[in-house]
Amino acid sequence: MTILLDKNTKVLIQGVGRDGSFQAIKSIEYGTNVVSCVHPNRKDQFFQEKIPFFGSVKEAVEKTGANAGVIYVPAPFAMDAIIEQIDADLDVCVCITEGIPIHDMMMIKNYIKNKKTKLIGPNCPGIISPKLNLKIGIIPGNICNPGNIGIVSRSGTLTYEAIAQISEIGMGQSTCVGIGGDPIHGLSYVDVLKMFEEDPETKAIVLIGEIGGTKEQSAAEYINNNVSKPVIFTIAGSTAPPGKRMGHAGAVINGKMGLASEKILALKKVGAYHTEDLSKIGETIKQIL
Amino acid sequence: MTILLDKNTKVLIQGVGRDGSFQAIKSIEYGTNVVSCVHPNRKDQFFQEKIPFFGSVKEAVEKTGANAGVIYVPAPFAMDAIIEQIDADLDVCVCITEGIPIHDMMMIKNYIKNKKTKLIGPNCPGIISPKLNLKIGIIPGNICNPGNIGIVSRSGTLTYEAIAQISEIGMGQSTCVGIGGDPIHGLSYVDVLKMFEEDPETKAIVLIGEIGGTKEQSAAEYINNNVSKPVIFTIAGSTAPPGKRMGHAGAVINGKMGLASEKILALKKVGAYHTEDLSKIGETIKQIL
Amino acid sequence: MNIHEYQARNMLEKHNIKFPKGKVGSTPKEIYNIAKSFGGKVVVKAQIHSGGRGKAGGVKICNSAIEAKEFSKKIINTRLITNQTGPEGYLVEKMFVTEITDIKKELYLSLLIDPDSECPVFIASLHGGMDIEKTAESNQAHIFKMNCDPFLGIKPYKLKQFVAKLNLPGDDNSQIVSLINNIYKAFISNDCSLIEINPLVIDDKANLVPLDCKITIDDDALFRNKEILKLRDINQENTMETRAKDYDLAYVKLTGGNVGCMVNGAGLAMATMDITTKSGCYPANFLDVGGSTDKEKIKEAFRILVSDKEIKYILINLFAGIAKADLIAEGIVEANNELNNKLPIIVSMRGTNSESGFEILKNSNLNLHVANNLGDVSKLLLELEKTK
Amino acid sequence: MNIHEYQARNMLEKHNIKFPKGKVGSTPKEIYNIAKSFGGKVVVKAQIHSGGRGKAGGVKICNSAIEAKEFSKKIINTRLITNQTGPEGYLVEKMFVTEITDIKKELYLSLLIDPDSECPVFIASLHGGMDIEKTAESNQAHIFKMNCDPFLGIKPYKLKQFVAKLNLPGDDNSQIVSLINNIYKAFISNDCSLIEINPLVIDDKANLVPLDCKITIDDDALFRNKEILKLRDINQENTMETRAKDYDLAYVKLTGGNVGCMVNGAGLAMATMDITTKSGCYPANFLDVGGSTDKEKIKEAFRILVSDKEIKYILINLFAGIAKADLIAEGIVEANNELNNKLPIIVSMRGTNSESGFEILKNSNLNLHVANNLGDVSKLLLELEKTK
Repeated sequence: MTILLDKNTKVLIQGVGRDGSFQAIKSIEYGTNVVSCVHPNRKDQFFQEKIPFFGSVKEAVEKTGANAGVIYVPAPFAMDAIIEQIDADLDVCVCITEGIPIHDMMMIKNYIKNKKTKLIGPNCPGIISPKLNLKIGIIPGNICNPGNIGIVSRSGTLTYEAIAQISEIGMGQSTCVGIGGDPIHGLSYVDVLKMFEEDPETKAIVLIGEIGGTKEQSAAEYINNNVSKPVIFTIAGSTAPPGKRMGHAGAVINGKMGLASEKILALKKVGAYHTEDLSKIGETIKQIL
Repeated sequence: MTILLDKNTKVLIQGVGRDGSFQAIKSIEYGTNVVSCVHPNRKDQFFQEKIPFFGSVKEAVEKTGANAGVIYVPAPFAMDAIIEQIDADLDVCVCITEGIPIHDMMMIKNYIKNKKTKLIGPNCPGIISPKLNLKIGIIPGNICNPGNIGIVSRSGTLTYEAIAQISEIGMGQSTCVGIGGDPIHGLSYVDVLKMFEEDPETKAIVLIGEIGGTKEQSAAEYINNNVSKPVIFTIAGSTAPPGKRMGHAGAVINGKMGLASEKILALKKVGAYHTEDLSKIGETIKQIL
Repeated sequence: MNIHEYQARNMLEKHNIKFPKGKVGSTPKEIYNIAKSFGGKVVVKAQIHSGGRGKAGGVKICNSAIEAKEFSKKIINTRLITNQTGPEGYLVEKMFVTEITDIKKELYLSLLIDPDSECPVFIASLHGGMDIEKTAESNQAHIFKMNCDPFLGIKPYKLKQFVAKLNLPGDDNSQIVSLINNIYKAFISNDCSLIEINPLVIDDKANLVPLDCKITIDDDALFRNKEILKLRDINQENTMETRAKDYDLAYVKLTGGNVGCMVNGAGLAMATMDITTKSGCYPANFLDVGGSTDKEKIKEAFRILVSDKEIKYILINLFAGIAKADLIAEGIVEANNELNNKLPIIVSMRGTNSESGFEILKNSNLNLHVANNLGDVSKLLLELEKTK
Repeated sequence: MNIHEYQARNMLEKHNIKFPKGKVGSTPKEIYNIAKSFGGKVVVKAQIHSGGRGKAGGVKICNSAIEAKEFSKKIINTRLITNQTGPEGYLVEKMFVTEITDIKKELYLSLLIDPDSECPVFIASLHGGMDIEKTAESNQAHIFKMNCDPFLGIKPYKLKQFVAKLNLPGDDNSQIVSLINNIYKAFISNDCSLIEINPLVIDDKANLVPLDCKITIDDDALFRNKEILKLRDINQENTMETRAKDYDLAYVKLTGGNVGCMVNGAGLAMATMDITTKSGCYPANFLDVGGSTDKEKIKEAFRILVSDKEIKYILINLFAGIAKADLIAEGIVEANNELNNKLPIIVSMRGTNSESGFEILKNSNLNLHVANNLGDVSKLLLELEKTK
């Protein structure tokens, strides 16, 4: 088993520009069942000579049974793409796009309430399930190993780092979910922690946080009341100055709660294992399990 | 049993101006458990020397356990009152107010999706359950009789007419619901028909329609597939000219579907009993049951 | 509330919608000057609150300023009767002059609130200039709809699909896309219930040009649109309807009736019309005195009824809910005395305080015929008709 | 993006918010003239993108136009250092002159997007003029919040409760209610992430007067706010940060560092800073070259790094996802050669195309120190520090 994806997952791709098409090919090579692409002006064409284009998400769903979508379209058009995927009742919508206005994300999060679709991201690397050879997004497949560690993270590259270290110690990942670096995003730590807790294949959870906001504190609260599995965590940005946006729109220390030290404190308090040195995630997991 | 209301229904009143307070007193006399009133500037006062005022719906709910609300505030403020009652998670919100802008109702109907509250109205006479001596709104209690006929209607006064005729022939009403005369309103015919179908106490249903829109046609479709109980209906406005608003904002014949004849046809087709002469509702029921 | 074409244009122009050059005038001389300033060849259109002006002779392509002047002389201050106005027609006080557009193709575009989907819906048709109802019946395949989201507005992905169906000339659909977005903004910011551009034409330079437009404002939202309320033209309304509106009464004059009806509740008022018709009489009006009614309103309602010289009987049918029957009765008696009315009055009155209401009526000098229920109303009307 | 106080005022004035009379000037002479036209007694405020101006001596109440001139002479074209600017301070190029307000009470009011409740939130405090963070810590009971609905906006019933808590003088709260509604409109129509009125004062006539305001615009929304983008003042930015922004690189200069960091991914970039610090070195910057990166961007990133004279080592840490390691490697080699850089470069590179990336680096003449993993980075930095 795995979370969010399963062997019936059929993926449609929205946005096959330079990056999108490169990543689409990587996904297909990895084993993902990519069934269709969406582009209003490329109807009746084929991506890589085999994957059909459709004029709308709805049509792609009707014709190819797609139940998950990934979005690589530029930020000004990303909101519309997300809304279109929500309207087509996809199970999962993964938005890789970075730099979506926060007002747009606010609208999207209110719109998606009680809809069927689960949104991952934006500004995220997506999801990967090594056992299924299935990924939606840009996490490099070659560093993964099927296994029992679930990863949930606000940072893309730190997710890769954690994956690589886990694989290097001979262990593997159940599912890895990048929830994105924007202050307002789809699935939260709490949503993913809940899924990992319920997933029999996941034995331990790696949580990767960073400065800004209070989402790590919410995660801590949830872990305290609802998570029985061991949680290993790291928080990036202990040395970041306050008030400056550190790349991610969400990584700004505004107020005490946004400090790495506060987040570390909150998570330690509820029994999560802290990896102070990022390079020792693998080691820490080995010690615990 | 009854629909929408039960013996645990505790009512709060928003808007105790001339009409609101008159109707509040009538409701209390009828037996309704009115527990609180809401007015931002009348905190710590009492209505009729016994029912406490609160500054907000939330506070009234917390302090008095109100689970249903009725709104008599003027149209410009009605949307806000409805939203406040929805936000306070009331089970039922009955809005009597007439003349709410249609743009406001459009917003409200989108806002209420997947919320707990069931909205009745606006521009409606409310709900009455004679057996429970319980009413929310302005339906005169003295014409009612406990019984087995459910009434659902777009028109207030026609509801009274139907009630009176049913009582005159010695029968009675299970619950009467005025869904309101506005083109966009809360519970629809279909919603109420579903409740009546499921309510063991209701043996037959009177549906009162009028010109404009296609809601009677939707009701017909629903009856055809889902309602086993006899439905007696009447449609007002056979002699109304097209294009003119006949009082109710929803009572305008715009296009063929809005004609009384079309609605009568649709309902007859699915086996509902037509009372052509409004004065013979009672008689018709007597014949059928 | 309806507004004139020239007012609707102004409203849309504020939202960046471009029309052919145009100006309104009230006298043949003004029309002449406008036409001359536009180069002579112009379209002159009667400004009334009704469609069907073209077929009724209210719109003309004039080849010179003099022709424009002559045409306006013929129309201004007459009552224009179209297939939508009823036999009285509407008074033409103003005419609108626009420059000529070279029409290659005519489309239809409108935005309204659809009560079924409970959202704003755009409707487009490939056949402009025609009655949309007729196109809908005869050529469903040429009509397209797009639902908007009350919270998000127009969804770009839907708009792309919608405009693609119109198959417009040119590489992109930027003109129609911005027109639609601007119509939406105008619709939302002015509490419209309808904006209709008919025809929307493609001219000889492949430009999209709105030729005529109609806007209806939600009456219930006028309280917060004071500027729009100023556009109201009471000369386009029935006098009695205007009086009724001032007292917040819902009144509609019906042609050829002989029974003046006064009812509370829209549904009951319609049902009363239906019953009257069944009895062989004809309702002279729809009149709903409303829920929250007071004595002054009732008196005015009675005055309006009686001012209709066509009526022979007055039918009062009340089932008081919010309204209180005794107050209504007092109003009726006072108005009846004030007007010294002798016409027979059939009264059915039930609900809140109806006992005391009847008491008041009976103790007055009304030419009163009491109906105990709705069935009685028919009978009494029939009897009165027989004995006349 | 931050804008100056006078620009923020302009933006809010467009949304019907009234401020005391005020005008911006760039020279002591201009300041003198403005002050004179305001009657002499004025407040003169340095315009920089930072708070804490008052305590830092950048704001002064001047009793005459001459005093205003003298004060501005002292400040204009100097760098003002406040507790929020860092040691370099910000260049004062303009000063803002306003008339004096008689202050009876100072409040605080702001609107921002709260990532937790995912909606716009108004925050008010009974203690204006102060740092809201400090009030929040010391006097929680004097801070009030109101959530808005992204779709419905401000809910009137909530607003009523919110303003009641502020306990303002006067019968109604109409001034604060309209101020709040106008702030909301400005916030939504300009893609703001913050509007702050601090202090918001009650003057001697019980009027509500916004004395100072700060607006932050969402950087990610500047693509659709071209007019606002024109307000950008690059003299208020670090030169390197400005250069980085032009290439869409996320760069933050850090004081006192000796390791120039170039990383892809914000999280990894922060973690790299953390690791650098642990090794006893200090990061000279945060630099995320981003996901969708190309050779030109990498070259510019390298140039920016090397232009920082404080750095002794370059640390490149890449885990390629969208970005391709080989392209990045090519960019590094080209930039290194172009700049003839000799500084040691520690490189950790994994992910998409990382094998070919390393190939490219190894075949170049870089002063290269290869780290096989993140642990190696620390070790290599320690070694380099020892051997220096």
